Amino acid sequence: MEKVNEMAADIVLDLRADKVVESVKQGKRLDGRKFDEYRKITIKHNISENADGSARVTLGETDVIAGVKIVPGDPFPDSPKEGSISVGIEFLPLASPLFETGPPGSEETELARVVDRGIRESKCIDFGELCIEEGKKVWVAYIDMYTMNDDGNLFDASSIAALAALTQARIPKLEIEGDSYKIVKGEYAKKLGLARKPLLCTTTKIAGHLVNDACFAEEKAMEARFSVATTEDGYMSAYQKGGSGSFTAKEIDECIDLAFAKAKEIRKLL
Amino acid sequence: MEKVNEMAADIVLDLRADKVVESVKQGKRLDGRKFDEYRKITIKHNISENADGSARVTLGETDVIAGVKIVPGDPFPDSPKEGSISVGIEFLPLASPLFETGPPGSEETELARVVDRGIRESKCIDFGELCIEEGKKVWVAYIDMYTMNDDGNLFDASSIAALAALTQARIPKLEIEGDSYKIVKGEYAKKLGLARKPLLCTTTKIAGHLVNDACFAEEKAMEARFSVATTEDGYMSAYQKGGSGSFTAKEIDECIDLAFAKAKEIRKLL
Amino acid sequence: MEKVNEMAADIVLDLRADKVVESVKQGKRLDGRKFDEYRKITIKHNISENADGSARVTLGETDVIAGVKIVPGDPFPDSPKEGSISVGIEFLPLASPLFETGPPGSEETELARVVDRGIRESKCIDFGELCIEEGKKVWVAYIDMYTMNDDGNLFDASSIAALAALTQARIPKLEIEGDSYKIVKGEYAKKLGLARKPLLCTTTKIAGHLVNDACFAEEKAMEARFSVATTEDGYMSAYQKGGSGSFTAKEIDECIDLAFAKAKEIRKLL
Amino acid sequence: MSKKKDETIEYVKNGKRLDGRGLEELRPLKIEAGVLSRADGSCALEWGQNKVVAAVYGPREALPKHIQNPYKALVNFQYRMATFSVPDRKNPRPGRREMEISKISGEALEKAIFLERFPNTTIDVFVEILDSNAGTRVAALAAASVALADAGIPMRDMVSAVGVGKAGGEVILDLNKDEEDAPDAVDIPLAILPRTEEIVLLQMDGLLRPEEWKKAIALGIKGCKQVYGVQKEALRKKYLEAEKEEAEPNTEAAAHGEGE
Amino acid sequence: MSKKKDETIEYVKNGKRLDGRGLEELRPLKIEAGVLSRADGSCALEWGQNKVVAAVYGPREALPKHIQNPYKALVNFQYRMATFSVPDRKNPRPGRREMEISKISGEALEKAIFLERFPNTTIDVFVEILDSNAGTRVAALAAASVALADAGIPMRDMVSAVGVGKAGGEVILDLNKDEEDAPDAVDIPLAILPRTEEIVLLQMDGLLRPEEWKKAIALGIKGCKQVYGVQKEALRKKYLEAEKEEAEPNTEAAAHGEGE
Amino acid sequence: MSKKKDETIEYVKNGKRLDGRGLEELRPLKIEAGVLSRADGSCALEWGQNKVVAAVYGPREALPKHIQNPYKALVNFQYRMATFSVPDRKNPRPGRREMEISKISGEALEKAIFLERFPNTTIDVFVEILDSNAGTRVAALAAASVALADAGIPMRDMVSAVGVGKAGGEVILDLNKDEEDAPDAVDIPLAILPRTEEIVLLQMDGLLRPEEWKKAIALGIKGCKQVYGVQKEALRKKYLEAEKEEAEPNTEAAAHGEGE
Repeated sequence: MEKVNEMAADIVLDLRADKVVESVKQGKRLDGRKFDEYRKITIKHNISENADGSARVTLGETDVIAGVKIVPGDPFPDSPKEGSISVGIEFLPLASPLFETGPPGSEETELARVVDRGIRESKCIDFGELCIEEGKKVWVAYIDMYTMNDDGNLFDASSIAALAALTQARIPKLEIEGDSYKIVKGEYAKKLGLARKPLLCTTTKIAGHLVNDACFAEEKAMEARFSVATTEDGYMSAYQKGGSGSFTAKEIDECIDLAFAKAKEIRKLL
Repeated sequence: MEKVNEMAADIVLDLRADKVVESVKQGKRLDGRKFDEYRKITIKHNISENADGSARVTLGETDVIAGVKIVPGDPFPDSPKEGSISVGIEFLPLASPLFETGPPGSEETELARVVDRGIRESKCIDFGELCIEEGKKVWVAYIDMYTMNDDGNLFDASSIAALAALTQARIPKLEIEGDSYKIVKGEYAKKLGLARKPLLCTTTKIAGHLVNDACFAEEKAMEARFSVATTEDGYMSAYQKGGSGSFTAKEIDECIDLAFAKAKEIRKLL
Repeated sequence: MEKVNEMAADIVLDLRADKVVESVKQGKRLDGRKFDEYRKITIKHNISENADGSARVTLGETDVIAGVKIVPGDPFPDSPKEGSISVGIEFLPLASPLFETGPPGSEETELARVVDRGIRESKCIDFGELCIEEGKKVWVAYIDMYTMNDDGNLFDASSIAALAALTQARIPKLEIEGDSYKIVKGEYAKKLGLARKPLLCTTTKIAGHLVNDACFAEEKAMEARFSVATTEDGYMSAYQKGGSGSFTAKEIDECIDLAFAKAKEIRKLL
Repeated sequence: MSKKKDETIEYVKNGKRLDGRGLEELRPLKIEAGVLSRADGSCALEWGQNKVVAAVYGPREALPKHIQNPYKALVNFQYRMATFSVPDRKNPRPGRREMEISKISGEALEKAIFLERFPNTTIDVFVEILDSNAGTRVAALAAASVALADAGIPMRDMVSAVGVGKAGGEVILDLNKDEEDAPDAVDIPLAILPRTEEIVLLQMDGLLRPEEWKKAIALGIKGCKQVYGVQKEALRKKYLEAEKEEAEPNTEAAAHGEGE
Repeated sequence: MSKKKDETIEYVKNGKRLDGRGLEELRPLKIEAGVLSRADGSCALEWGQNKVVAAVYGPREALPKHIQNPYKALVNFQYRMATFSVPDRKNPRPGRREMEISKISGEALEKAIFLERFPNTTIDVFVEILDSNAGTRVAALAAASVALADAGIPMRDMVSAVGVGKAGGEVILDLNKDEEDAPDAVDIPLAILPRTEEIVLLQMDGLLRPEEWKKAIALGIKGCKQVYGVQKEALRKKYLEAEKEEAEPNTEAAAHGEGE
Repeated sequence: MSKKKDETIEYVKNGKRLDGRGLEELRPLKIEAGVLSRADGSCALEWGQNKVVAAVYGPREALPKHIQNPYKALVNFQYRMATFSVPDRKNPRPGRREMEISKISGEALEKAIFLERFPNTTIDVFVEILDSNAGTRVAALAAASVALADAGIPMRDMVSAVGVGKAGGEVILDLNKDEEDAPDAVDIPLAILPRTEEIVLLQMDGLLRPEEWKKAIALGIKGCKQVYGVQKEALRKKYLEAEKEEAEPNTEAAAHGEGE
């Protein structure tokens, strides 16, 4: 209940980061997990009736919500027969003392675009199936994610939440009257089919070690992170390296192996 | 002509607020008015030829302008046969040393939305009459208000100005050519009919007393305010409580009685 | 490589401005030019294949790029048979330590609008020729300029760059399919015709003297500037006075004479 | 904006409403305090279909400095709706409605908090609507009030809130969306300090007669007190759990305690 | 943007213009100083159909501090049009045109004011256009200049402004909207310090020959001086009234004097 | 967004690509250092059709102060595309793609710079794309790295970058736009510190198998080293010229030297 001084908060974060580094150097994580061990994952489906698909995912205390709305929209001129997806995230200020209200910052933009690419490039959604009328109207699936509590690894939590929401998503029923379209509220034509289940797994590098599912304190101590989206049929659909540090090619290979292994486990929960 | 220090200005406001409170406690207002007495109200119609209806209203030295533009627009998907209204206000920096340029703040938004509800919910405008072609084109009446001088009670001044502008408003003449519409400049089809004349009356609570038409200094001293939009046929169409203080249910009843009585007087000036 | 203190930078600018004034009072410019002498002008055409016309112009070390994109757009309701132009400039922060990222400021807006008027009012572009289908689709020529290096006189450099880009500009080939239009990528229907070649010439007033093509240091020392757009057939299509100082009517006449003379020389380079 | 109204629906029949409730009956209300670890206080609330999460941070230094009040804490209330929480996808940018609700909800909390104890600070209250079906602003305020208490902010009283109004000619408590869309619908969001019955938030839209208002306010105050009961219970439960945790300290929780 | 031009209109016939004016005749101009109580200085101006209100605040501390100039006051000019002041509703957000006019109008005032007496301050000049019919920027500048004087800001001279230009082949003073839409229209907003005839604002658009310009500038300066006469008269009137008020002090006015 | 893909094209035929290049061949690459006088360091780069200008300012005081890091300099990277640099006119406002590229490109440079020597400062890196044909982000990063060296910023190593990926079933170096639009296209922007082969930027999109990745990374590192050669050569050339200039001082250059 004391007035928190920002500088004081920074110092606390620095001290915790030091402890994380010390611990990792000794082969341990502060919370006792193994380097490649995820925190407990929970997935709760259909958390919002107004959404066409939704889910809430926790990784330990990290807590993210995703909801899908499938809406008639205009096709892009160069793909008149294809619908599309749009992925966004908002780092809600209720999730962390460090988040502020405002237009999306570069961290939110990066996260949303990486989750987007993981889904889009995996071709798990058949954009052709989202066509309503060629060149006129297509379905656009908006996947919007919100942080509820940030205890680290928002990338993976968001990716799981987005995929969990998509697995539930249904395409609304549409009434076509002449050249106008009207959604029939609360009725659905069919489920949104998913040909694959791409999931992002992020490995951080802390004190030269590769560590999965970093909690908030570990993220403050990390040099860099590398995220890989993998599918159940052995493909990768997105990479993203972030942070000021570097990886060797060998480390990247290890990250890829970890990503395939971890995604396989998580996919079972969906 | 001296450089005004902001802190100094704040202190002056605080001192004046103290004087207001002292005075009200003794049953008096600084300018000699009775607690339920409005300042002199003037209404000037048609102050802008380019507007489709306009008015300038003063409450003492408080000075607000409203103008109406009636423009063809797209209907909302769920009411294809209905036009609509849009109400906005801008606290122009010429009206007060405390107003700054910028996008609408929460005070402007609150005021505009309360005036909007008072009009809209009274059903004084028949939105069905604003239909041009079902599902294609409807009239949208934009009611835009601007503060010229803020000496308090902008809510009531704006509400009167908006209604006065609406009473004058005319719907432009429209030429329909195929599927495009063109306004005939300077010609009008008919007056915008008003079935009722909803007016907002605001009562402030100062030192536990209910006071109408607070001037700027009184607003600085108020605990809370309560606004009620009333119609000539005995309805209320909007309430809004504002400020950090509270009202008892009994006080709200008094505010309602005051609102009906005061609106009746003001309506005569329109 | 030292940390530049902003105040220190300001003082350096002030000192240089003082030197400029001293020198001009003695009838000389710091770089040895005559008062009406332009720096070396280079014009490089077609610097971007993706543009429909482009050019890079240097005036001494001042360096500006202009590119044209000609895009199908909606006509204005009051000119259904006419296309239009849109002129913008961005003061890129790579061009000067004084430029910051952000939405266009008043200096960028002024510059773009003056260049726009010089072109538009000269009637060098036949807007009627930019009509695709009356009332439905017209060509809009976007002329976007970017500063690369600011060593003064961005007005004239931008005007030359815009005109140079326009002289190269071609209208894309269009495929009309039913009521939709599609640009054929990389193919062109014809050149954008230019009936005149309006060019802006700016004269600054420094220590009471009229000086052309002011470099950055001279601009810091100037009282005011006056820009005139002239055509090869003896018309003026835009004026703009800027800066806190003033001109006499006689000085304006001299500025006009200079503008005609200088534009004639520059036009040869196009 | 303009609502599509079905004129043929009977909103109240034999004292029962469309969803089977009595005229003075709340939709099911569930409140849980202390659901987020990073926030200083938090609350999850479900009220019929409405689903709300609230978090409180502060009192913390108000920044930038020029907004600080040397006499009291500021209350910064942010009511926001998730894009998918409404029938038609909401634009992600905060709209005018959210701005207005945020303003008056913050003002409604001010009277309840001992603001004068925390000069120059801000108490940030963030509420996110995850699902909605009429009455989200009063749900948000009820949740925010619990989150404030959970954060240990010293308060005069809870703020308890409910919607009251009219549909199908009857004054009813806690309108749902179908009722809000009635041709004669009147919606009155109300919040009070339950111990003194002081009104701290009050809005209305619709066409209402003064005599209907008298019924509505009485019913509304009754409803607020029911909500107050659920709020208190949620805090009691959290307090008991906290006591239990203190008895059996949990290292995992300690490891994540840096934000508090 | 592009104007619809009627090629058949005779803009000048027997020395008379469409609205009956002579070539060198201003539209009716009315100026009143000191019309707003909160501002330090203000002015209402009607010029033909144009209706303008100007207010001045300052010199007051320029904020944020990093914009302050230690040698002189800044002039912050804001020209804005009400949404309903033009034939087609204007977007409420300030546009590029308003931004440009604000910039050059502020610069036009700088030479007239003893800015060096008020370092680190800003002089804020706000002008709102309530109704328009060509020539609003010169109307705004003329009104602003009177408001500055009304605020007691020490000035070298007034700034007097007028539009001059061409329509139907003739050089004319103070173009109205019909004339501005002529096929050969040239519009030249001009502002001068009337005592020295120094030009502080000058723009032009249209196709103009240098010999036409010579006629136009002479006519423009003449026009500015007429405007100057009306400006002076407005200030004289205000000054006389102020003297009268001082003689018979008015408690009501005193009660509202806190802003000055 | 979604690319139009022609399924019938043979992207590789007899070891040659559509534009005649071999599988492991870069497009022509030209780099020039020190091209802008106002910037502290700058670079012009042409890579196939891609045309890039980079400028560096700093280290200079980071403002506003609260963003300063007392332990090291910040890297502020801004990647932007000119509206006319792409087939369809780009909206002039920076988009999400530009924001993401700016973020990861700044991070990619951090490891290369001795940031800890310049606490509380920012190193601003601005890159403008004037023309584009796939691979602009690696072009931007390569140009930025040369501009940093040109600005005299002390660095551990260059950052060398290239695109690698897949089209028509083959792993290839430096994809052009036609190849990026292949039905099976995979695009992998890569940047390394060439001396240690540490990877500082790595992205991928498309459907890729781990075994293809092994080929791609080996080829990518090879490609980065080719780029490194051209970067070094550009700096050597600039350095020689600078030496020459010092020998024969040039008054004109001195007159414009205030920015450095």
